[in-house]
Amino acid sequence: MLDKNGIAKRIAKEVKDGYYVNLGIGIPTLVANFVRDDISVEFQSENGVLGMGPFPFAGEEDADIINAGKQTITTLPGASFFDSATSFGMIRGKHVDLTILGAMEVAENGDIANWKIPGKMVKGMGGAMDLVASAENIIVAMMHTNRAGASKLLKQCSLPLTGVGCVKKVVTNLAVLEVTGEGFELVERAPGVSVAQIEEVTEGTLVINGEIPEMEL
Amino acid sequence: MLDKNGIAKRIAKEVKDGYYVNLGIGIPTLVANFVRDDISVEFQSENGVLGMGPFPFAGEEDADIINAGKQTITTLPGASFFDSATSFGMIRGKHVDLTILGAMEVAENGDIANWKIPGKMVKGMGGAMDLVASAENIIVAMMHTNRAGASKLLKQCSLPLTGVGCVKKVVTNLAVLEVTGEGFELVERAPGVSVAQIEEVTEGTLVINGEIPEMEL
Amino acid sequence: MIRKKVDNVQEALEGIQSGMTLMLGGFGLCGIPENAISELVRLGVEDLTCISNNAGVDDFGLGLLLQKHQVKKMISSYVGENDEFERQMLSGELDVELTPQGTLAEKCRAAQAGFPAFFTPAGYGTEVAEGKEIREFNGKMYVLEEAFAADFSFVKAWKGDEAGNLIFKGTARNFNPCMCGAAKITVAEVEELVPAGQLDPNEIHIPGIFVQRIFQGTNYEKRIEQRTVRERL
Amino acid sequence: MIRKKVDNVQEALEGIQSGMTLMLGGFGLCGIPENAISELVRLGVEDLTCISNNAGVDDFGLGLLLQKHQVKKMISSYVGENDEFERQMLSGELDVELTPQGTLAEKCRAAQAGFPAFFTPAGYGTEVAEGKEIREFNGKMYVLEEAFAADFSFVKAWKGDEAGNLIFKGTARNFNPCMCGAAKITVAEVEELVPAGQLDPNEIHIPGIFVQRIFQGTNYEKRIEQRTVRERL
Repeated sequence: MLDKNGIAKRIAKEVKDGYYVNLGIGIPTLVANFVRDDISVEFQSENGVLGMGPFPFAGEEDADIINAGKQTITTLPGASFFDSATSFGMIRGKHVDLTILGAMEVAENGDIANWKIPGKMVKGMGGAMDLVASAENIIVAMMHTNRAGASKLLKQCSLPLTGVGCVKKVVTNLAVLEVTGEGFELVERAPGVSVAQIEEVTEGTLVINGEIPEMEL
Repeated sequence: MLDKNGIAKRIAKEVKDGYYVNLGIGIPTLVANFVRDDISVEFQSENGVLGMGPFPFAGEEDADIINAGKQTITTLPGASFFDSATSFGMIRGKHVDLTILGAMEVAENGDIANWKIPGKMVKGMGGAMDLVASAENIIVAMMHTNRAGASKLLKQCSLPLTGVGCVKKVVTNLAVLEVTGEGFELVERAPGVSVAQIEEVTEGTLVINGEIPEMEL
Repeated sequence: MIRKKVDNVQEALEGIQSGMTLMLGGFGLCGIPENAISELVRLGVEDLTCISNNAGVDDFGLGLLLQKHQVKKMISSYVGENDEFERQMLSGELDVELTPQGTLAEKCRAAQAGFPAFFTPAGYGTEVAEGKEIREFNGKMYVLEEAFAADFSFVKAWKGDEAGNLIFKGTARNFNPCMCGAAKITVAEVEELVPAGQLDPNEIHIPGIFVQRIFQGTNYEKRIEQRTVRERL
Repeated sequence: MIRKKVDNVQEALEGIQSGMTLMLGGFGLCGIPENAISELVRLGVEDLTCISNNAGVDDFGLGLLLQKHQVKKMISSYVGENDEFERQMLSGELDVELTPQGTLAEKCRAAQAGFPAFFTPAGYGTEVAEGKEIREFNGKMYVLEEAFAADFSFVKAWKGDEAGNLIFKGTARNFNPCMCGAAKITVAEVEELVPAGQLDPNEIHIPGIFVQRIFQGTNYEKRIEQRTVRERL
């Protein structure tokens, strides 16, 4: 079973040379730490920066340079700043190659919900609705179950949607799954996790074709 | 009767303190020469400059700094450069206070034609269609008649339109006219020009209320 | 040069009234018009509709206006990190219109640039699209969104000149440029106000034509919401 | 940093074919991609559809492509100052789609930013609006215009870096930024190409994400169309 860093490490393998990548708040932010350093990648943050670098050293924080999670950041050579309309022009115009974000629920048809629990909690969609409606390559990073132990991979989302039919791949603490026309196709198991364990906590249709390899990290 | 500079001089009186002004090619460009220097005005050129100054001295021309008439220009303190989408954002968003442009024909309902003579001549509309569709304050600068001696102030335009019902005022070599619901209301006569002379070359409805003063330049 | 400089925040906010719709720049606490917000609190204007990506934190930024119940309605994309905002929203005290962030930015830009409406894919198939026109272009579904209409726009820039030209710094740029010229009156506060002619015309982010009033701001706190650092090895 | 630098104009135009739709920046002869145009002439590709505000003059800029009859269709706002263009258009040899200048710019920007269509007042009531959807918003009439779709976009900038970031100079900016990222492949030629990190991230007009290939241009003529000067008193 993976922890949050493990999920991030596995997703980092999906980041290819030449990709512009948008990382959501939470687990996705950790992905940057695990991308191979022999490939060229630029991270975009929708509040208006391309070419994000690591967090600053203590004492070097600049209140005017943050990421979409409101964390202080640095920039790398080749970086640029721009306004919010231009930033979402990049996203909507499909110039960003890969979007990685968290979710509360994912449905087997690719629907995603991650911004609201009616009557209880409303964080707002932030940039997520623009991202999922625009990106062609969307990976969800999340735990396989919620705090109550219920599956987050469902036949249908029960919460208000963020986007429809958009998720292509899900990486959880237990597995890597691809969203196909038939449901969640199990592609890889987390180290030490059995297919039966994954079946038990996957409410949506789970498609299992042949032997499922354990993921390599 | 006025010459081109005279028309420009009369129109310059319509330019008020604090106005952003867009000047079309031809007579309108001359208006800048006659604006009172005790008022603050900025000239916008739709190819991407605000705060245009006079033409450069010989030897100081810069190929990268031109106006919409492709003439070399200079800029004044407070000037800015921007792209074409932003430029027309200024125009469409009604941030430009006054637009002065030429015309082949103006109709008594405010329609204007200035970009095409079917089968004979096509210059293109350039920025004129955006300007006339957006601006709330449009003055046409033109000769009262065409080269053949025919009136350019008509009941209806015969040429393909640039915009509908948009012209508010027309200044010609003979007169100043306002476009009202009733037609062209004669407001001022050019020096030495009689009402009868104006009537003779105005094909559209000419509204004459009381004594018409001669213009002061 | 058309002079936009006013002497202070009081003069800059002249004409502001209860019941108005305001745009406020900033992302989280980054690039917010701190001086204008303080003055809105001091003036005590009420029943405001505020268009702003976030609503600050409990005790800073727009959170100050929420605390004093001066806000009737918020139009934002993200509520997180503000307990009082979430509480007022869930209790129904505050009317909240949640809007996708890119749509929020473009509804500002549409108002600035004279577009009444545009089609965007964001929110298709979600409750955000309810009651809105949906149309297919090239096999993809889009939602028709309309431009905002606001009375005042408050933005914060790094440098500005007396002609109203603005330059922003880093990610403090965010929504600020999109909101310039998007309301009837745009008020810009800047960290450094210089005479016209001192900014390079080539480096200006927002031309002065989009700004009606500009003033030199004071006492910027520039609070950091999530101070995050790495270890020196 | 994602490297966009290519060694020369030949490499930059790899994949160009007859029948393609091209965007070309510039206003008159100001800010045109001189190197790319020369190479298009040399390659002799034909049946091109060119989106460009103007079509150069008879013997320079896009006029060179017109002379050699490489262009099947022009999408422009202004034809004046080019006799060969006007002749080919009036004779029917050349298909011309005249588009209001602001609409032309926004159809590029819409393609760049993923908007399929937008409403603009320009052209309402004229032949430009024929066959297009008309709609009223707040008592004013608007025309629905769609985003362009192009194969290559050729732009000219002043400075650029190896990451594809661009800075334009003066009014040579014009349509160039709007066309970046508005075609499948954007090719930028610059007067000065520097390593990544040498341009201030705050001063970049177009981020490198909108550019696929960048090269150092050569032998810029930068011809002036209407040299206009005033007398020294």
